[in-house]
Amino acid sequence: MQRIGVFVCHCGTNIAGTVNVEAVSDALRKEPGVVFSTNYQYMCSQAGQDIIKNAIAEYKLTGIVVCSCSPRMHEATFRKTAASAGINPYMVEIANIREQCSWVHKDTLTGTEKAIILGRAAIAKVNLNAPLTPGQTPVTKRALVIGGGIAGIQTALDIADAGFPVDIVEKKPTIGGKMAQLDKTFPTLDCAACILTPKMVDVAQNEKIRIFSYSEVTEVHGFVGNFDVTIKKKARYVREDICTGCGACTEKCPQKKIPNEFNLGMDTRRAIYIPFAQAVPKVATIDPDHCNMLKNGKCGVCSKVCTAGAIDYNAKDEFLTEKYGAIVVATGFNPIPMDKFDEFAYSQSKDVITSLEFERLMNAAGPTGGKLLRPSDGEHPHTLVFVQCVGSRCEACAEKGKEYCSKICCMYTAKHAMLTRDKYPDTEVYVFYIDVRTPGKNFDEFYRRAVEEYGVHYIKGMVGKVSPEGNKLKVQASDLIENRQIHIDADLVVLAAAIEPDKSARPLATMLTASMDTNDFFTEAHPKLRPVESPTAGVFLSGACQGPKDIPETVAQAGAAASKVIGLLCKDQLTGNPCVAHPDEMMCSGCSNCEKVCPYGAITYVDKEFRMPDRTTKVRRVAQVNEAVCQGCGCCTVACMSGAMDLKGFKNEQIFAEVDAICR
Amino acid sequence: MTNTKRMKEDILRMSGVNPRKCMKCGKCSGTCPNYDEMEYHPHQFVSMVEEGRLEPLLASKSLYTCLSCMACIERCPRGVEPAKLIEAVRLLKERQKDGNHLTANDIPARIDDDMPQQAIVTAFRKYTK
Amino acid sequence: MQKVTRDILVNKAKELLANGTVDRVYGWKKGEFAYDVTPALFKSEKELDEFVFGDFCGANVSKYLVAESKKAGGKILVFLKPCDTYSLNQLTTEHRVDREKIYAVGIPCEGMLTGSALKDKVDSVLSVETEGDTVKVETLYDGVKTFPASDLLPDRCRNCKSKKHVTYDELIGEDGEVLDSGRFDEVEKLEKMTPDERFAFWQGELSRCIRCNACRDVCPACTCEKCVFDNPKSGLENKAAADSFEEKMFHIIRAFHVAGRCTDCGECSRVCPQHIPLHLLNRKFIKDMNTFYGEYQAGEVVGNRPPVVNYTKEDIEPSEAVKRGE
Amino acid sequence: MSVTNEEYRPLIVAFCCNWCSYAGADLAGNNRLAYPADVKIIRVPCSCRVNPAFILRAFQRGADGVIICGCHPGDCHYTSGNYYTRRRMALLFSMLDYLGIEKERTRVEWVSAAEGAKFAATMNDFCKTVAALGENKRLEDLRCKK
Repeated sequence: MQRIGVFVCHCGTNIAGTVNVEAVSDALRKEPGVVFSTNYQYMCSQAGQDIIKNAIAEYKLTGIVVCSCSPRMHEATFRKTAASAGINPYMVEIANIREQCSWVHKDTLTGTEKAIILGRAAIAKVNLNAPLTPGQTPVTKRALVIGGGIAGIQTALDIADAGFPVDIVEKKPTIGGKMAQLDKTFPTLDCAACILTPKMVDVAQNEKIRIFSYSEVTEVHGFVGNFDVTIKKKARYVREDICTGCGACTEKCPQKKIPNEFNLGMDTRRAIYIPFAQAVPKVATIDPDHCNMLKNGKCGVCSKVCTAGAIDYNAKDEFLTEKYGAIVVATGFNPIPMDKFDEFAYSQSKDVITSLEFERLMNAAGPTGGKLLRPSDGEHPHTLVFVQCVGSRCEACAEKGKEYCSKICCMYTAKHAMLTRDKYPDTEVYVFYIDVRTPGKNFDEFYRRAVEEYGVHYIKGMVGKVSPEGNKLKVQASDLIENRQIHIDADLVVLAAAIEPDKSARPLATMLTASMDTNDFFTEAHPKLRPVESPTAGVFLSGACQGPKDIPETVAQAGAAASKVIGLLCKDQLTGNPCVAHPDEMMCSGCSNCEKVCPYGAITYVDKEFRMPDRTTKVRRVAQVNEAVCQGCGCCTVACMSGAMDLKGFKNEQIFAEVDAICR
Repeated sequence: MTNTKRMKEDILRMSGVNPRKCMKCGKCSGTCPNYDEMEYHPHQFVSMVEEGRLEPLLASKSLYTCLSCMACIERCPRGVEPAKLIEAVRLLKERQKDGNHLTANDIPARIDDDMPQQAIVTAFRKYTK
Repeated sequence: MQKVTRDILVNKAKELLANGTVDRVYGWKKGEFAYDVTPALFKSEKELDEFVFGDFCGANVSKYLVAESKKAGGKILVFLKPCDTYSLNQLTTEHRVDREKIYAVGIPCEGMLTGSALKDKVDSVLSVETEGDTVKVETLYDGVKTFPASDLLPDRCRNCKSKKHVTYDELIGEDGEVLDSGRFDEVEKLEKMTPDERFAFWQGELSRCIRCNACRDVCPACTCEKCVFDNPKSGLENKAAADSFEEKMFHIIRAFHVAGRCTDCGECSRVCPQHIPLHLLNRKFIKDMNTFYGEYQAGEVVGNRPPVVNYTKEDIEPSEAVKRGE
Repeated sequence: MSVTNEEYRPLIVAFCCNWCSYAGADLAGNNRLAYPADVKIIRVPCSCRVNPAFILRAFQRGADGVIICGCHPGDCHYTSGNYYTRRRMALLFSMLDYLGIEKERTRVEWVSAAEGAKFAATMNDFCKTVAALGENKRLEDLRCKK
């Protein structure tokens, strides 16, 4: 049986004005378990807290009920008071007789009556309270960043800057991501490589950062502060520690006709290759699907020309398991495939290209050395048509397009149009748009410059059909403002393809038990207030894996995610919320219903041996709650049929007791 | 309910189209192969029905110049299906023509062994208000 | 009525015992009367002499596998009617049975008669025989009486939801189809009543409850290690219902606990000694879940996620849900 | 509860989630927005903590109405708790209605921490509705009534 002390606060006249506090403390003195009851002007004041402390000592109290303002106001205060007097802070309950009683009821009689009932409910609950201790878990002071694009790079640099070691896992042979493929960046038109490659070098040279390129995450176990991650280092058949990146092998390899992914297949590379000149790490990689030596053992040229002796045809995939305290997802985006959009003839004509392909065509390091030439015949195009929203804002068929706005296309299309007109004033450039969306610093000014200074033809309307005829592309479109149908003979058509999350994101989300929306973008812990955290504790989001973003937004989010990671890694111990779910293993049936509703993946199952009354043992599947991950919502307790799962601090019997006390 | 409002409801019901889904991109009209023959174009049908400007549509030749090729249905990114809407306006117009060309009383006289019943039912629907 | 005979099943059992595929068999044994056939475990070829099969073998034996499949030993042979296979799948989904330890043989079912319906019609039954769709009953005092089989079919068979086996290792006879049954008609009829009529109806039905727990004990979805109603710590412990509230409480909570997991096998109503149409509670939940959240059949696929432990962002609001009938 | 009063007052149990609705109730207090004292609030971490058994128990012990308040769908502090609440309560309320129990006695409302006025208005409305229905007779334990 508890020894409960009841402390009724006047809160000046805030409570005492409507509630007869004397009557309340008198009535509650008669409740079961109550050994002391009093009232005082300001319970939260030093003098008020001293009354509580003295009563705890004098009456050997084990439970405290404070009838005062909202627990959201002073629950923490009174818990501290109790703790300083030597009783567990979770043995304190608050009856809210101010916000939910004296302030909303005018009549003293009803106010007093209700205050007594609320006090009774709190006493009934405290009678069943148990001391709770928050769990402490140590934190591994190392972070993992998944994805080595600009988002991952910035996050890693910021975390390393604070002194914590960081590993980057990148599935491609080099970090750099999509930004490395871009030519210029809006709205300032500085060259992407000029601002990105120094950061890539910083990453490579930072001794706190390790890069696992050409690697993937295959398994994630553990929880916030204590993740165990298995990383697969795919065999690249070239020893990273020895290769100097001289490139001799890539010039001598006889396999020349392999489409070059970096230039989106618009030129070719060898079977041993370095993706681009500023790659980090700058080491060669052998493409096992095309290498003669690996396929049939007949070649070995690269091994012969490599003076460093870095080639190793017998390399195998390596798996390593590392411990991390925090994980940042920065898996980025891809343009959606265009082959389903027959109306734009993307599959029929080489001269219908995506915007990312256009970036490579304009880039000095691209397949054409920066000259804008038609992919089909290498001629200089005179009439260019840009089509916006291809696959974006597309509700009609999910397998074709995406319902959301891809956000970056309006700006990069303006950039492309402007650059084309700037370099080649002899061209006519048409942009077909539905809306031009330019919220952002200097964005609208940029778009207007394309129209006003560079004379780009912006036409409100959509292209209905592109049909190749001879060496021209017949473009049929509507001009909604002039209410006419337009026919243009174009030389080059550029499609602003919608962007979608990288395909690796979905399996990764499953491994991390992080939630995703229907479009496979990661969801935030809170859409407004916790935009860079995932609902899974210890997992953070950076860049376009969370939603379409341009570079400045990505960098900002990367920094924000890094600061959250640093905040976590700074701690030596994580103090949990003690009000967590707790299964009674003797009653658990192992049905998995609780696991299904847990938003945090805090529940797992183990096969456990139980001793039966007849001294035999029986193996049963029972639920286990990871207290470091559980946030205490209690959803599992209702999903549990047998009532095996309960929530500490809000136990079934406590809530029943409150209901009973109120309905008595 | 005003006449226009009722007509609009009829059109929406017959077509099953929700013109509010339209985001005014004009891809339907960009696609339309008979654009120049049409006084009102597919996207205009959508927005005029939504705005309740039905009189000009009902009077327009466009009702008959639509080829019903369904290209606009195929291409619309929002799934609005303008051709169905045009068809519904056309149906409404047909049903408004003059009085009842065919009444229930006329039917028995027209039935003979060669006449498929389907044809009578169809005719009754087409020629009756 | 049944297309398969006892001999086919016994021969199959003997064959599987002999070749070591299984080492025990769950089937049915004769009861005290012709109509109270009970599930039983057979451990040898010899014991199979007592194996019976006929038109009263309605008991869903899948629940017995919860305990049996966790025991040591080899595989267990079990003969499952189409509706029983849904239960087995659901139990597999919830890790309550070890499917690897079970050798399920699907058998066709033409509907199983119930003893309770028979007892309502005649007294002192000596023997029962079916020929085609006619049931011939020999009684002690009234001689031989005949009934059409449909008179003795329980609701679950008259409104059979499926003749398809959703899981089996072997099949005897041909597999059937999922049927378009009228199993929600009765629920709809109740929904169309006024609240007062509904209250009177359920008051009349549930007040007969004697809290014998037969419905719970037979239910293949009620497999908790310890039922909340038996657990003093749950705050719901209630061994005997003292008044009309507690009868309702028990049945509402039980129906809620099996919601989304109930395969509508109808065992609860079959075993109720007070003839309370308990399946109408379960079917209400099934019908609501189907209309609110899309068609869902518990046990159709292993690993399915029941609607009560799932959600979409566009779900119906509770206030709309109760208005729907108006 | 005694029913000898000249005026009948219903007993209402309100389950409020800690993050939105309980804070909404506090805000109603801060703004002195009156609602009847018949409403007694029980604080739960999330509306998804409310077990149907709690609701039935309240009715058993003499409550005349039970209301569950949670964050607006999409705003749950625990991301998905109130979505489960919505399903569970839709099914439970529909079942209670099916058993002939007045559907006006149970309600789910989404009240955010900023909606003090909505909280007060909701409670006023709910009290009025339940008071009009009178005492809960269809779902009570007769032994609890004196």
